[in-house]
Amino acid sequence: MVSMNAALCDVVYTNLVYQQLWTETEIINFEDVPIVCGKPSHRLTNDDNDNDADASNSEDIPSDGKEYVYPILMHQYKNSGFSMKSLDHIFSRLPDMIKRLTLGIVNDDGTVVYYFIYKGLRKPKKN
Amino acid sequence: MEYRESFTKAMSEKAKIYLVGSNLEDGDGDDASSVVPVLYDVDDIAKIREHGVAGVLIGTLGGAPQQNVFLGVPLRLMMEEALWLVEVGHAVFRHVMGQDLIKSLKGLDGEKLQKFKDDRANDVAQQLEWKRANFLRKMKTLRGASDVAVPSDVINERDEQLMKQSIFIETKDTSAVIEPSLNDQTIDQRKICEQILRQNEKLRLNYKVYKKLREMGYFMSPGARFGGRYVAYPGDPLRYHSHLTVQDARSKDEEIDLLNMINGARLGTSVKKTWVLPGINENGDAEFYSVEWAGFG
Amino acid sequence: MLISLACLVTIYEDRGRQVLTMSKRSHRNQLQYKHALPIEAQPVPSVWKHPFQAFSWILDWAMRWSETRIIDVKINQLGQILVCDQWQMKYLWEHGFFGTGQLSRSEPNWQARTMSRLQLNDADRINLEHVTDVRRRQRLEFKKLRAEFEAKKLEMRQKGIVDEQFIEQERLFLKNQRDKELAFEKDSMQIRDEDLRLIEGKSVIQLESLQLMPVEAIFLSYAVPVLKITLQQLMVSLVLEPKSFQDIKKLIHQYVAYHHYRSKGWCVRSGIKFGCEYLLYRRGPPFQHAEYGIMVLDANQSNDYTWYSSAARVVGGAKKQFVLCYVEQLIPEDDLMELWKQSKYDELFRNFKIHELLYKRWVAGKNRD
Amino acid sequence: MSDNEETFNDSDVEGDELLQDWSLATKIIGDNKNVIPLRGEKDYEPDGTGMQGSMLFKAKKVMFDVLRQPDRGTIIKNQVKAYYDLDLHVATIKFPKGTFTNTVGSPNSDGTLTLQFHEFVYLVERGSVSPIIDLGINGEKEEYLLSLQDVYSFFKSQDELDEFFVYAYLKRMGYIVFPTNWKYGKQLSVYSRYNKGENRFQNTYLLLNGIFNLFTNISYSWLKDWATNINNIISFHPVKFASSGAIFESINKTITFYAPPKSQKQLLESHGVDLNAPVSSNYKIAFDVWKPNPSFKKSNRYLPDFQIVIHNKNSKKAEFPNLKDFKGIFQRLDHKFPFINDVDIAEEKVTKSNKTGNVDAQRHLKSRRKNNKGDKTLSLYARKMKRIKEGYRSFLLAVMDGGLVSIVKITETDFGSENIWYVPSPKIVQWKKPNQKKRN
Repeated sequence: MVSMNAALCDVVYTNLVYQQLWTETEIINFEDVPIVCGKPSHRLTNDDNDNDADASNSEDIPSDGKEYVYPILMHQYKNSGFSMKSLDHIFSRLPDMIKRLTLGIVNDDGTVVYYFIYKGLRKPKKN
Repeated sequence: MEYRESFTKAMSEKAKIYLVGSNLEDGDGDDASSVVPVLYDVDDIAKIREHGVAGVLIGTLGGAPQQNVFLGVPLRLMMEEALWLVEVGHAVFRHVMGQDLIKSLKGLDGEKLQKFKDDRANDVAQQLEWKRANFLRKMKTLRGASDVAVPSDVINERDEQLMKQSIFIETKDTSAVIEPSLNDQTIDQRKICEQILRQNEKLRLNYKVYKKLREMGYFMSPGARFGGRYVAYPGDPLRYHSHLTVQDARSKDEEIDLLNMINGARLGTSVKKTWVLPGINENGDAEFYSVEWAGFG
Repeated sequence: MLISLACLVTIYEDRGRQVLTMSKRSHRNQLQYKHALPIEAQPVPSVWKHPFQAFSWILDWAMRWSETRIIDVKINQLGQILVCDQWQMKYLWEHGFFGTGQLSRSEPNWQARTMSRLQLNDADRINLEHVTDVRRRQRLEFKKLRAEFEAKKLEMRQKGIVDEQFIEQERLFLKNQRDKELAFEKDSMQIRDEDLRLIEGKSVIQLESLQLMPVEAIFLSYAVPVLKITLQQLMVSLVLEPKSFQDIKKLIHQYVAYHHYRSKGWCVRSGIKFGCEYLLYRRGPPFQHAEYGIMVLDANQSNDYTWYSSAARVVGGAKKQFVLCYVEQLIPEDDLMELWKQSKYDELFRNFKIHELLYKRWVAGKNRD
Repeated sequence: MSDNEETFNDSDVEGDELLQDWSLATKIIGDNKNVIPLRGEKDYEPDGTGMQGSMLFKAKKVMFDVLRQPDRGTIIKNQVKAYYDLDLHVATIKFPKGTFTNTVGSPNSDGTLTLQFHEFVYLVERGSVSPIIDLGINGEKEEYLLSLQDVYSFFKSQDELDEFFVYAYLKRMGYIVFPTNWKYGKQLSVYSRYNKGENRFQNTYLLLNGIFNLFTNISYSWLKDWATNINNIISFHPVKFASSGAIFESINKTITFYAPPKSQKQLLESHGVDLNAPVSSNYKIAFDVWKPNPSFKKSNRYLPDFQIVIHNKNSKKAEFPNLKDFKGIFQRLDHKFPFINDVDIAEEKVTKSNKTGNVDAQRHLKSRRKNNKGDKTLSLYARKMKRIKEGYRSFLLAVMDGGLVSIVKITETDFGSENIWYVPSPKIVQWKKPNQKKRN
């Protein structure tokens, strides 16, 4: 199971570094929760521009520009077993300053897709 | 000013929510959760709006019956909205079956029935009076003060007939008999709520989510069009964009359909709404996670 | 707002395509992707002009007989089915658009993209050593000139001369040099440390493999057997020991639907980007956008309406038709399970039936005439 | 009527995001142009400013002013009284007048008009009829004018209320709507050509079909093994193919698929067979729907353009239809199937020229082929694509969510029957192979 997690992290790591061109990327284990952490090559499109800062949401956006990616495997023909409990567990292991988790969903079609997850309610971006 | 007055009056009483479409007294046999909560009184509709419940207008607008954009009374509520209003004490449930209505109509003594007739006759008389006055005013201005050949305060037979023919017969929104006949009928509000919730597990879970969001200040409306149970607005939907597409409530260890989450969040991104996953924890409280497309990958 | 989603998608689909004029591109595509499947047909010439021609045809035919199962696949511990050989990756992509480059959107072109990002394949190729070399020589030149300036300044100072003009000259020189250096750095490349690990001589090492969806792999070992792995080996590696039909049901459903569309001539690719199972292309991604988004369902399946409506809106927002593809099983589950255990996959697949429904939003105001 | 309002109303996104400016409702009430101009943008969220507050106050005031207008009803001269009958749950108009009678109600022999309950409520809401109940106190006629609320209290179930809402929704858009299986007058049936006086044919057909099924069921079991064995022998060897089509031909028989009825004949066959099959009644076809047409005659109805099924997504009882439910609905459909003419005509032509050997017909066909020669392959391909995209039988599914309705069109389609593989043109086939063929 652990080696499987490691392999999954490797897939996401490689994808982030060499397809998404992230920098300062590393794999960190928060106890039993492996996280690929790094800096996107450019501001993520979902964030608001600095000059149009959305005050109510801005505290959710990491100040050091780092994102925390949790890898998860998704098979077309298997259940993921992923639930809100899994999310509770992941967030319970992360330091409090991390408000935003990115799910890196590794599909069996060869792609990785990324989704932001916030605990609680989050408003959509303004524009 | 007139608006403000009626507004204050409306706020002072509980709104009346009528449960349509089923026989509640049937007890457990019937599905109490499939009654439809409906409001007819515009004052009541205005009042619950101040409490954060907008509802959906479902009636044809008499003056503009050829479109579906602007609809009129009655107002239909989601069951969650109705339950919350009643539970918090902003509204009361009423339940009247058609046959009971007729019974109470037939049971009216002659005096009361006569009163209804008189009211109608009064209304007609008032309209006629108003029309006469109007007519005369017009005549005067038309003919000028100098014309004395025809007395200006006489309306001939034909005109009188036309005026009578043009009197407007209105179908009123609210009933003149239901409320008075129910006033003394005491319904155990808590019992109805329990009865409704008992029979529908999904509603029971979703109601916790609705309640939590409502207490956080959100207005909710039915969300199937956006792929959710609710669409949540940060204020009155008349003025504000919706922010959240809230999914059906689930227990926290229920598996998340990732494909569904992916298209939900994708859709959310394109319509500027966060995709919200509500779960009910062991204590029965609603908790949330918000999901949005990261914008890459 | 859905339009913006569609635009987004268009941009993605367009990215990485060669910029060619339409007709040129389409002609080139016709040639490059003329085979819809990785088995090439060998047309019988209509006229035999020469006995040797017949001989050569038969020889060719026989040669190819022996080389059908030609693609190596590797299945890693995550269950990813990978093709790593350069030629084989290209071959599968060009013969029916099978697989996805693990570091690309679809076509495995990561290596070429990276080469061009690092400017390693320009006509006047600047390789890394060259860059460092130039930079070093520049630096040396600069130091030399600056030393000359320093010497001259010292000399003037010793003579007690303050030449404003000269100081200005020096300032300009230094600024000029810095600009030059910055400019060089800027447009030569932004090479990250991570990229240095990739460079090997004048090229970039290949990090990318072509990943096949399980259903693609099944198709390529069963229907058009070009993978070296046998169907049985593959199935066992996908699902080790199914206890009941439930464990393999979804895989079989997915495959049956996949095979159905592939065998009718559609190019079938993953629909994950649009929240559905498959996308159907007439010929393939380089030719036109996908026309259909397919959701595969069990015949008895019923979801909440929101499940259908959100999928339909994402697919519809990208201007594709939304199709519910129901898979019905024709014999009891125990019998199906028995077929699986006996590795009678062909018979297994034949006991399913496809039903299709188009699902489309209907607008009252647009259907009156 | 302009399309404007509908594009807003049904385009969910815009409908939600744009301000519903009720001051415009007052405009459409005033003149009858029914043009709804563009609406403004909403705000992101409450910002606590007085300015925003007063804008919201104004918006609400306008809305409630419109709602308070006493505009449901008629002047005495035009008044039409509809008498509700509690026992029959219908209403009767004793002296029907007005244009609405063309598309509403069932006329009786005594000149009165019977309104079904949904028709009654709809006309009351429009203000076209006055809802009356005759209390009949002490044997004396006692007319009482009901309110809208009184009328709503006669709804018997959520389903009935939902049906009414869908009915009114379509009526407001100008459609002509009657309940499916409405008993009044005559209505064409897709199946009527065969049903009328041809029952014998149908029975014979059913009998033959039964025998055939019996035979195939028996024979299938032993044929199946044979077929499988042969298939196992021939199919999974590296077969050589002389054309790319042949590759597809070799693999496209594996998965069976359902082909929906595509001609009048096939429709009858599927309908006829299914007359014996148990019909799932969970999803009743609620209404027949016709596009607006001033010359519509309710006593002699042509085939409806659409049929509609209603699903309340929040009802505890209802589930979204699964495949079996869909099949049940399709089997019972009886409306204008736009695909029939095209397919039938094409088929008839072929059988005609084949059977009769009519020289003229064949010559005609030949000359037509000749004319089409230029784009023959292309148009054949395009026709296949069109058939898949347009599909065959269809119905509307109205999904109720609270008081909102979304309508979905569900259509049978058939990818299986249309082979669309690409056949390279001779020019390309002859093109020399690129170097890639040579492996390292």
